[in-house]
Amino acid sequence: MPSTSTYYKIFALLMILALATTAIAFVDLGIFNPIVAMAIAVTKATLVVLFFMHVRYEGRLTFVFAIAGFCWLVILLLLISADYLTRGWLPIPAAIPPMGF
Amino acid sequence: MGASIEPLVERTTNYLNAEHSVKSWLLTTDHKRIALLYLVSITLMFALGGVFAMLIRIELITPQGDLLSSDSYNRAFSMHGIIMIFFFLVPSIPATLGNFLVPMMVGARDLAFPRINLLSWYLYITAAAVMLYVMVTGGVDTGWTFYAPFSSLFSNGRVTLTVVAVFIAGFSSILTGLNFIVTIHTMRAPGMTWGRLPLFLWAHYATAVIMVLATPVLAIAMLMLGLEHVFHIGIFDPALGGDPILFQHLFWFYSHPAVYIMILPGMGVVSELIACFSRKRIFGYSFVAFASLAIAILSFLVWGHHMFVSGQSVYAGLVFSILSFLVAVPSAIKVFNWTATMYKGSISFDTPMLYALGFIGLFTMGGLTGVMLATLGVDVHVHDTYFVIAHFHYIMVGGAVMAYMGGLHFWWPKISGHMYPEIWGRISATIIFLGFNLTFFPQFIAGYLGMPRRYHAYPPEFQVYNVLSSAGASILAVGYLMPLIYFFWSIRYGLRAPDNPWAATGLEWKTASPPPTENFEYPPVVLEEAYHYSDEEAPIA
Amino acid sequence: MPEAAASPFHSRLKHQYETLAQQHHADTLGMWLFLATEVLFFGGVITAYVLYRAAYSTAFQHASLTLDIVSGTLMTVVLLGSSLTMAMAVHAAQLGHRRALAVFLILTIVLGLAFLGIKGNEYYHKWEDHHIPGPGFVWSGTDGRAAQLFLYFYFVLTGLHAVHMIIGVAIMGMLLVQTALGRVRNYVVEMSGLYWHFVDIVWIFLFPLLYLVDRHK
Amino acid sequence: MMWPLTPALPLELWPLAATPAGREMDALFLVELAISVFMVLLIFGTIFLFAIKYRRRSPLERPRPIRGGLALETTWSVIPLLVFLGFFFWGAKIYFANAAPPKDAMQIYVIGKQWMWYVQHPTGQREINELHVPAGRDVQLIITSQDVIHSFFIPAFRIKKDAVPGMYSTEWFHATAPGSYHLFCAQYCGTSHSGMIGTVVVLKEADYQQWLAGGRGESMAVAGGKLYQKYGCDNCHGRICPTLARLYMQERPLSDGRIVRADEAYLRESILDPGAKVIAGYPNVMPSFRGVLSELEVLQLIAYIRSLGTPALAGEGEGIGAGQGTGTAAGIAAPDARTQQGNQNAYPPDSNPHTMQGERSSEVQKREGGEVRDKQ
Repeated sequence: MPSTSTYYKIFALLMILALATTAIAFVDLGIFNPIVAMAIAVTKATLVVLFFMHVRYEGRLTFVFAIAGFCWLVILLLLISADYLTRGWLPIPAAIPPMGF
Repeated sequence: MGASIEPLVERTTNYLNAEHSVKSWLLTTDHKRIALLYLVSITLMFALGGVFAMLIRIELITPQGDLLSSDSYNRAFSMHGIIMIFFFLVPSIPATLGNFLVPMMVGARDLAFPRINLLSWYLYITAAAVMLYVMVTGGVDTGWTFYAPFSSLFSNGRVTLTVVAVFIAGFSSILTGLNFIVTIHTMRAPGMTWGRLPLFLWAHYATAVIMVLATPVLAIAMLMLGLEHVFHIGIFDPALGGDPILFQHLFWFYSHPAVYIMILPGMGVVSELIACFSRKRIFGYSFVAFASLAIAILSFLVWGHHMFVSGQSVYAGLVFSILSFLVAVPSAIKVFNWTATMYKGSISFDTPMLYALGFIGLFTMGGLTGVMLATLGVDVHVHDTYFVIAHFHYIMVGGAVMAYMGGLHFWWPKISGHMYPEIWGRISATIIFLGFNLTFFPQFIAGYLGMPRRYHAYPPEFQVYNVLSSAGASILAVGYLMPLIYFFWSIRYGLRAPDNPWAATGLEWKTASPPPTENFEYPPVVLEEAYHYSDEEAPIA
Repeated sequence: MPEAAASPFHSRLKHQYETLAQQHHADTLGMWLFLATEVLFFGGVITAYVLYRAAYSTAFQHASLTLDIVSGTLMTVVLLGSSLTMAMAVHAAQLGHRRALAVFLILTIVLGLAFLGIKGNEYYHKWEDHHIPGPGFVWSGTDGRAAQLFLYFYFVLTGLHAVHMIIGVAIMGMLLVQTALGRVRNYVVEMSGLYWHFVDIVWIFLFPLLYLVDRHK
Repeated sequence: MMWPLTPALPLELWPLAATPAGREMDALFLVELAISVFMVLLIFGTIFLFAIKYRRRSPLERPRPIRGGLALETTWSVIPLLVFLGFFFWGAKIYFANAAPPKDAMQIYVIGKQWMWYVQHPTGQREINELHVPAGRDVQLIITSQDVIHSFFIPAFRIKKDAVPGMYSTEWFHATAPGSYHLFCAQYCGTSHSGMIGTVVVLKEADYQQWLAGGRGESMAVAGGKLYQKYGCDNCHGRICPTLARLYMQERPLSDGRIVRADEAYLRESILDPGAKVIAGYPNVMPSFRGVLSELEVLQLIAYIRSLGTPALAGEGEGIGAGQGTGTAAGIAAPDARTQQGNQNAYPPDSNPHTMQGERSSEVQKREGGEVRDKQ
């Protein structure tokens, strides 16, 4: 069981990250803006999961259960992108995908 | 002497006679009683779905749309699909046999969360009530697939309430799955290691994983569909810049794995039956167990094979096609191992075994036609035709329902404490097998000839196959009515069931029939692996 | 669990379990599984959002600029603060400090309500600006259709999150009553804590996804 | 409803295949069928054999357990997998051939609408629930929908493609056998879904020419030109708005700095949602024509803009295809997709010879007037 000082330290870290993500959003990093924003979000979430939600102090099974949802979300995202990302690849005269990038 | 026999008849209190009030049933947290509540409710829904199926089959006897109007026909097949999928097949084996057996098989007194189990049944009943309300107030005409933008913007059926019903039923399913996973993880009796788990439990574990991780995506897709239907703003409407194909992605992300929610528990049941009636350990136990998990995981990666002609990118089609072939491999492994289990066994042909053998045959045919559907070029032709209808009925009815019936017969002595009439059981199993094939085999041919699904009227050259199919459906209906009658009959007149009528292994057979409220008189300890039918050492093949 | 035994709020052993450790393990796993379903529940909309944002990147950037970044950041800070108080409440429950538990629960409720208040204020401004998707939607920029899509996602995502927050606050209220009556069970506090933190995590992702779309431009 | 169809065999078991691609698909299906029948017989036979040979003779029998072996399990996992891979590659080959029409295929537009198929030939002929095509030529169908999702299914050609609103999808065929074939809507689309059927008539070249000479409406481009006048587009285009001459397939910078190619997708978007991508240097003044123009009229306007020519050939490659992998996917994808992508030759300057023909006969207006739209 973590001590209260751990909680305060984690909270301070979360605050710094929260303000940092807002600040960085105003800096032009090109393609890295969303990547950095998401990286910070993942870091914050990990801190909350590990310390506030005690996964760091529980067994390995809890850890597996905790990340299962995220893994499956990644499956959903990856395989859906397999469609949207490749919609324009095959050149078909006069074909218009409803949405593709 | 007569007096000394008397106590044997009512020798102990069991879960059925422990309490008698209506409240003791409706507020029970006993997993066995909840299983019975589910059994009654899904049987009613099955009958209802069956009525719609009969309407469809009667309509299709002639090529003209003469019995029902086209709107009524569309409602009939939509209600058939929605009721059979969400209110019968998804809860069928897990919520009845699974609920009854999972705690007993792990050697526990109950599921990990008995009250959540009851909540799950109430959610199911609420959803079913909403669905019944939809039915009596006009029904819904979207098909069970709810494709946008038809469902969201063009349908004149009761889409909103149907969506609400499916949403609620989804949460019922999530709670059941959650309960199973936690129970299998934390409540196993001493000695019940993972390597000793009956395959029924492995299958239910895999099923529960799908229930927990896929169903929420269906829920959110339904929610967004409902929002679009009610407020006419949403993300699937192309006029607003949306993509209707996205709905199909989200829908099939659930609904393809959902197919495995329906069939995996059936595979678990069949593993138990084949082992028991061959008196053999399942051949390749660990392969069958891991095949269940492999199917559960791979099932999430193949949904796009429902969308080969939808306008999805052809490259995504490639990915989904090859992954679909991969998921066929563990299914094949199971079929081969079940067959090999019979090798040098001691095979008896009691009713459950007849169902299990029927399952293997029909599932093989369903699976092989599934392989054809996974083939990109071939799917383009047979997609959305009766070929697909035949294929998934071979899996759902020939597979899941056969296994469900087999399991019900196998565990009926344990559930009710009475034996069903064996001869009638065999007769009805045979009738169901024959009626099933007559109903659905002709649909393969009609489908390859090009008859599209969901057609109210059709060109006359397909009539032969539709007449055969409708004839088969009436035989099938008789086959399903017989068990309904003799199960009820057996409760009153059936012979008292011994604790272990099949000389089967498994903890559920080591307690009384019917079991006491907390399942076991003494907490069981497991000392041997599953399917320990012989004390002889097994040679390594 | 040793801490369970140490606390005056320790749990009763339910009939289906053999030991308190087993019961605690089952509760924890069950809660985490529930949260996994929640991840995919939100995940479905977030996936759709990501796809549309990639397809209509400029419009989504313009529409994102109409969101108030100050209130967004404030909400993030408030919610992270509530996570801290929640963690402290769980800590207090484990140690059996009833007064501390009550104080931290009250703080959590106050911060949760503050979050909902700021959110409501934001919604009110959206309503005033006619930025609610639907027939009354008014957009001054060029790509109204895609902007409306963005605001649709904004309302669906933050709306779902707000519903979760309201449920969370209600649970905290119940815990507070139980604490006052001295009937609180520490594993209930723990499980409610997991839920609360999860709702916080959802916001941790929603904030950059919705408020920080190419702010620099 | 009449079913003007094939000699009615009492029991038809195999559908006629009227295209080479359809026959290849049949071949693949037959191979799969043969292997499946073999597997079913094997499984049923083995079960039957075991069931008889090892039937229980005494209630006391306790057979020796047999453990599975890794070798056996591997064998019966790997062999099916290899067979499946064979199916996969063959199926993918057919699928890709199906997806990419030949460059010089004649293009026919198909619009699905509850509950009929509306067919527009570039030369002006219009048909409802019928499609006349010449035998021995490549025909590309460009399919869209005015309302819900439909699916254009010709069983005899073994092709099917969903008609999705807001999207132009495509399928193509090369019919060899003249005759009449079924046309079905395969995607459930509401009340009269089963009435959304029709006939595909494959004609010999001479008969086709005769048919062409019959009821000809004005060409799509001419119809589009009329719409262009009717809605007063020339009040702005060429003045304060970009000129449309030689715009088709041109690459133009947008006001936000991106470059866009004026292909069908862009033209369609700019008609229906003009503000989405405004070409740099021009004001965003155009009103949206969403809800004003039917899907057919949008197609006609695009055809009109296409008839105004394409820019001079400039064979520079561009970025879209550049990231494309050359692994399995591209390997199967018919002839080097990337070259085609960057190659303007896919759209030769006057890619639509029929356009010019049609202009000669603009007097036929009796079947004019957006049947598709009227029923809304």
